[in-house]
Amino acid sequence: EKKLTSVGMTVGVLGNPFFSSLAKGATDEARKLGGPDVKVTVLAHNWDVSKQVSQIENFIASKVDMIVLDPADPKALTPVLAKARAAGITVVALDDASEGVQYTIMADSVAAGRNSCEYLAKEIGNKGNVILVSGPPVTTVFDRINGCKEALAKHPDIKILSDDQDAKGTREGALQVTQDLLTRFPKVDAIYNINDQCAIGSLLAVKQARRTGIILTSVDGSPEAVSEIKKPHSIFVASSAQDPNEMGRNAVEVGFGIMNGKAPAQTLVLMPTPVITKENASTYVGWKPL
Amino acid sequence: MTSNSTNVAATGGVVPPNSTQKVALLASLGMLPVLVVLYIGFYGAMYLHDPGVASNFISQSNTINILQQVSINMVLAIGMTFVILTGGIDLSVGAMLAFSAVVGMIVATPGAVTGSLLNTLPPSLALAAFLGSGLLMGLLNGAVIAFLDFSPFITTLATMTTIRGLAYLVVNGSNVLNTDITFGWIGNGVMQTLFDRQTGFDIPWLVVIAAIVAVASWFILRRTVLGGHIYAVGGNAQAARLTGINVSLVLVFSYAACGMFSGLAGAMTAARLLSANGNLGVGYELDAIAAVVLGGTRLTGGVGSVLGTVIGALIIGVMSNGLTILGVSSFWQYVVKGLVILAAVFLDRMRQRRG
Amino acid sequence: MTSNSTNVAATGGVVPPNSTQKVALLASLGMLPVLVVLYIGFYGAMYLHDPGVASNFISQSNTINILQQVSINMVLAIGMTFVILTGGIDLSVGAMLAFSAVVGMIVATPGAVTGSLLNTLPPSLALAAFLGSGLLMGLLNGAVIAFLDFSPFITTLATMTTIRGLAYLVVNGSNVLNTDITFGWIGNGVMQTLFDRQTGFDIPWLVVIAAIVAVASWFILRRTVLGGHIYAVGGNAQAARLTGINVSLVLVFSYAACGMFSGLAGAMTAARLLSANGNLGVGYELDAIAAVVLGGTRLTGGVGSVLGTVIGALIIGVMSNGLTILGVSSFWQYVVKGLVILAAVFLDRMRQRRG
Amino acid sequence: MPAQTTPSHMPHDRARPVLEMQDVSKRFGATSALAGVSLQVHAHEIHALMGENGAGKSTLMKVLAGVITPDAGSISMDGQTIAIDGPASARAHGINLIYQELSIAANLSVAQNVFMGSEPRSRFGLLDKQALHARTRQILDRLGASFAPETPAALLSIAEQQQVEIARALIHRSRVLIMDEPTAALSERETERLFGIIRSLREEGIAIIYISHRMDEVDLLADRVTVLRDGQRIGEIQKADIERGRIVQMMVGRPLAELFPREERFKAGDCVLEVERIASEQVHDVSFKAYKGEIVALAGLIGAGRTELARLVFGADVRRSGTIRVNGAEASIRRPRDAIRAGIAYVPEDRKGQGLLLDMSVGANMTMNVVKRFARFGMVNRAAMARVAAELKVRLNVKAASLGMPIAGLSGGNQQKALLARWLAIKPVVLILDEPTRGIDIGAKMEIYNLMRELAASGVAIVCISSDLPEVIGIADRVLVMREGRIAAELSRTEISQERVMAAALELPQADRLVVPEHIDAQTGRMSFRPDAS
Ligand SMILES: Nc1ncnc2c1ncn2[C@@H]1O[C@H](COP(=O)(O)OP(=O)(O)OP(=O)(O)O)[C@@H](O)[C@H]1O
Ligand SMILES: Nc1ncnc2c1ncn2[C@@H]1O[C@H](COP(=O)(O)OP(=O)(O)OP(=O)(O)O)[C@@H](O)[C@H]1O
Ligand SMILES: [Mg+2]
Ligand SMILES: [Mg+2]
Repeated sequence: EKKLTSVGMTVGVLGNPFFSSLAKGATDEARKLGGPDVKVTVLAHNWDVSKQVSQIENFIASKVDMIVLDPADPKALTPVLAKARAAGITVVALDDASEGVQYTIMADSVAAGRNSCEYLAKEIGNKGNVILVSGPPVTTVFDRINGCKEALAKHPDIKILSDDQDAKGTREGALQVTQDLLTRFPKVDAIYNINDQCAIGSLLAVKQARRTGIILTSVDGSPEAVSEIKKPHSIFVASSAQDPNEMGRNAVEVGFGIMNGKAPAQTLVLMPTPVITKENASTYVGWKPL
Repeated sequence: MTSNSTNVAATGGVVPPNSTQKVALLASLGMLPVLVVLYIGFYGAMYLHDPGVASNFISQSNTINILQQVSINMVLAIGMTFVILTGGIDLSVGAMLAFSAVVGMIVATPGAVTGSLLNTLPPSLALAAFLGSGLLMGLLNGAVIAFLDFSPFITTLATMTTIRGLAYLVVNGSNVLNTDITFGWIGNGVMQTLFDRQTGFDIPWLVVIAAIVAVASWFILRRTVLGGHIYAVGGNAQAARLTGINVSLVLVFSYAACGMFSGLAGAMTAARLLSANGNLGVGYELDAIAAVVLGGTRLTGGVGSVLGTVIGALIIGVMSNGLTILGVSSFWQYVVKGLVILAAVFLDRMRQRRG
Repeated sequence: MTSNSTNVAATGGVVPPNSTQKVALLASLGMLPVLVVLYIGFYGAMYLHDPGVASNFISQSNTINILQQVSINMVLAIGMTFVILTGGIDLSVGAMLAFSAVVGMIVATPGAVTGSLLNTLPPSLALAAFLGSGLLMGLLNGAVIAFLDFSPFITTLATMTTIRGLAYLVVNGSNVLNTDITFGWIGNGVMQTLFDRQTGFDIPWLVVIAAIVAVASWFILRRTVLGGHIYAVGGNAQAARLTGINVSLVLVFSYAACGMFSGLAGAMTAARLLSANGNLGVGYELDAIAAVVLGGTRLTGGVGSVLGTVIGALIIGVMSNGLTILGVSSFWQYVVKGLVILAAVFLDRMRQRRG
Repeated sequence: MPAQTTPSHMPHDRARPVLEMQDVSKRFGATSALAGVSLQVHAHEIHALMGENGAGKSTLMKVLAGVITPDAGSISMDGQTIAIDGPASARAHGINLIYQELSIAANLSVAQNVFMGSEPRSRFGLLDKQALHARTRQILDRLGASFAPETPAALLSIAEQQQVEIARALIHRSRVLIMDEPTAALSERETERLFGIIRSLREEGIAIIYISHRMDEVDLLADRVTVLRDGQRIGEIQKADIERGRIVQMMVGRPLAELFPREERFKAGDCVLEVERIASEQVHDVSFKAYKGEIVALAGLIGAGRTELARLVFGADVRRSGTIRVNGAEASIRRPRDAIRAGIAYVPEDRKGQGLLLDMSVGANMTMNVVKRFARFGMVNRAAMARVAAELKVRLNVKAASLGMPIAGLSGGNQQKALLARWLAIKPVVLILDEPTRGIDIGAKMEIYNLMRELAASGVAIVCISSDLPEVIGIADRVLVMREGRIAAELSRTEISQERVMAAALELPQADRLVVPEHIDAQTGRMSFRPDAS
């Protein structure tokens, strides 16, 4: 069977535990399959599609066996991925969908948003004012927002105060946006964030504004979020969890199979996103970043 | 003219604040009205749309809120002012912020990064680590620019990238968390003011720190010989050298100060977020420069003031706070922010025309 | 300065051909060796580590690959060269790229954005839309800077934000996809060269376009009177004005050119990705400026060349290509890139010292 | 010579002025630079415009050149009122101005500077490089310039830049040619050349307005003199009754004593400055001494290496070899700081480029060098600074509205005095002055000469670089003539004479750069110095 010697991986940003957990999952699996000296090159595209195209071209030029990518755009990569395939490179996607890949494993972002906000609705008794802190204009963010809206739409007594503020997906961004929104809206019952980084930012904002009676939910299930949720009196109550380590592992595993002519059962796998709450947090096995 | 000026010469008289200041003072005052107009403008817009919101906007808590939000950019911008006054520029402030933030947090968090030398230091040294790492980076920038005579732009563009990479490396691109750091008060604590008991009016330490930095910098620039030399080097490096000023030293000092303030900003950020990672402060350099230039400091050096920078930073802060409170969507915020900056510059021009 | 002037006068005699060109040529040649050293360096490093990889690196396909990757930054950087030669700067190129990309794609894609006026235009006008929207933005930048006499830095910093916002707005922050655009050849097509049949050696249109832009710009700057005026304005605007040069016109032209080239870069990007969104080109301004400055163009204006910019862009391109092929991961790439830029500047200095 | 604009050439009736300015006024904030000034200029005449620094000469001329729009007043040519908006339209009327402040683009070549804004175009409107260089060479030869059209302007000395400025105006066909202190930076030889050109232009029927602070030039050239003072027209003098005393009185408003201080024989004190075999690219093993209380003049042609020598002594440039002793003790001078510590002061020739801090106040500029001395714990002692500045202002009679005003607002003479003040503040042992009276009016000149004498008397050794021969002869106790980076001659008080100085300066090896004396004769009809004159 073909041996795995080098893997090229390109993900969203570095310095974010989610992506470094993806990288870890993939790297560990690659080592397992290809031995300790298998070369795994991890790059960040910062959601610049052109940059990701270049990165993939460079992977092709360096003749990697497999490309594992977190697509920055659902369609734009098609031509370059075709080039990669033509060069005999296995191409698998994780975390997000793209045309021209042989296999995709991703969390169901819409479901993640839906689950998170259903729990949120339940916690506030299906009525009250809710703020949706949005992020940069990319598909995943839209899905998580839309999923949440789906859930909240079922409850006529829930009012969405704001859903169009970009918190840049970062703590500091969410901290500032939330501060401002809290200033604007005297009565807020819950805040939904598109990821845990933002949720922590919102949490800090709520604390500093000395506001009470507000709960937070989000998406990701990152270690920091979970440790916060575990705290007895924390207002951060839930986060629908992804499992980036598994995602990375699975992508490489399946990719290796494809390399050796073993077609996957299904080419698109949507990972479940269980909601982590105070109840089940203790049993949850969290992420393992690099 | 000649005649009466002769009389003036005869009477001699005291030195009124010298021109550097005058220009800078004018320029900064020039922006003060703009800030006021902006503030009132927002209030009016909100009032029309919902008086309640408007009163929230001018509320004490939101005012402190704004001050707190600008404090970090302000500290960066003041450091940048030193550099720009010499006629240089420092694009690496955002990266230095991230670097010092992660270094400081590692020191503050035993076992944060297994096997990292930094973790062998006692957590009590965390604050020193923040400032020290920033200072070190600043010194490197300054040394390269002063002694190798590299262009500040390309040099700091390069170090921006390198330092950013180092920031990722020291934490392997992950996140250092520590909710019980000893210096958390910097980020989220407040200074109890005298009348606290009655009014419950306290000032966040972030704001206090920014204020201290501003006053200290004003003092250095306006009252010390070194400050005078910074203006001289920026105004005419050739002449400065011929009057025996140690130009290299002045440059190194300015970049070092900028680095140290970036380190301080790193501490402020880490303390505020109770965490640090390599992505902090991406793109902050442009905000800082914008504040400096809005404040009337000349990019070619020699003219400018800390006061101006403070006002410039406030303009930017009021803008994003106001727009969000007004409920302007983030897309429109981009559009409006740019236009407001242009309007600000324009108003300033008008004022100077008349004056 | 006065000193060596005295010398020249004293020794009188031999003087180089055309000074400006000489200076610029030297500067750009100065970086050519650096590029070569860099290239060989990478080859060596790869060879030690795996001869196969090394031969991939120098392979024709990878060479074309590199050229293709730098083409877009090169077009932006050449536009930037015009602006920087006048002593200005344009921070809005990345935003203009995104704006023209989305505008062009909407025009090219019937029903892309329901109710958008742009969709009423015939798709055949798409290319005109790319260039036109870029040109328009450039003209606005130029007009504000030339006639309102605003600082280029703060002006384009403001328009950068505004234009970025507009880019999001016209597509409501979404993505315009169209896999069967008529101009797809720009992004992914190749120009069949003569010896195609035998060698299968084709050049991607992206590269051809960049080459055309470079040659045209070189011609304008070096052979036309307008080009001369651009250097004059950058060298000494006061002198230019006194000698009756229409400085405003020169400025408007330069920013307009920069805008139009950004529009072209937008078309190239959209054609390459078969889609466009408001996030395109974030931070590209710094890459473009880096290429220009690495190419030996002086940020204060008046000195520089297109050739230099081309080499500067290539240095950056070879760097990221080489590092990735070497299998250096992102963290280290950041660190190394910065150091390589510093090394490049340093090598250049050494050369000039000796020369 | 072909040019972009060829104004209609009408026969001049010599009685009727070509150009008339009526009641032109201009204010700059508080200062009224021009208050209802009228001026008449005729064809075939050289019209000298005289006045102290700040009298309004340049402002008046900038109005003519379309650089400054007047608040009031009208301009007419050949009797018809004309509107001038912008340099281009002035040029279209055949009015060209050689600006006082040099505006050279250092990044361009000499040719590109000369033809800036009026580049020769080839058929397709492209830049015609051949024509550019050919025509520049012509004009430079005519000026007797020693540099080629391709030379980078960055390498030009102040004097050479001045020649480029002149060339700029000469490429156009003028009806009125204005020269604002064209010789300020030129030394004798270039001046001779220029005069030749001016005279031939006058023969061609061009009206020339000539501004200068050098009296003897006016004696030589002027057919008519108009005097301004404080922005007002004081009066006009016909050729016949041009006479120094009279002009000076009109300029200054009071009779002026002898320009140069009555010479009291100076008695050589002990040697203060001793320079031994100092060398760099431009300076070759130069040795000289300066004695307590004496004024040594460094004479020589443009590019003889005087400024370079001064910069080497001051440590502004690095010297290859040589030693410098101050008061007998060897001073290790590697940078200006060291020189200042050793008690050497240097007032550079390029006032704006290397001297002034234009953004700072007059006070800050004057006290620059002593801020440190009076500082406590590194803090500016503002009281002391104010005191020092005020004293200096009075001592040097710096005419400034206040010490707080930007120094950029002062007239040339007063800026120069402020710079001198900066250096007097450190109480130097050796004072090196590089072209100290360039572009400075007669009144200010006198003050500076007296000051130099005063300082010398108080025991300072003064080394004065000057291209103004009468000045050299009037002020110097001893003259060192430099040529090609060497000291070509040393003339003691008794030996000093125009002839000797010029002879020593002119004796050049390369014939191509030598201005053939006969040539000068042909154009000027004035006695010229032959190399063998000494
Ligand atoms: N006599 C002097 N010599 C040299 N530099 C000076 C002198 N006086 C002031 N400066 C410099 O000029 C600037 C103005 O200094 P000054 O102390 O007058 O400002 P200030 O009035 O205290 O400041 P502000 O205008 O912000 O209140 C500073 O850079 C100072 O270092
Ligand atoms: N751009 C300006 N802004 C403010 N004041 C000015 C400006 N130009 C000239 N002045 C003032 O106008 C007056 C006349 O200046 P001008 O340059 O015409 O004098 P001048 O006769 O040419 O002196 P000099 O012999 O030194 O050249 C001076 O008081 C000067 O300070
Ligand atoms: Mg004048
Ligand atoms: Mg000289």
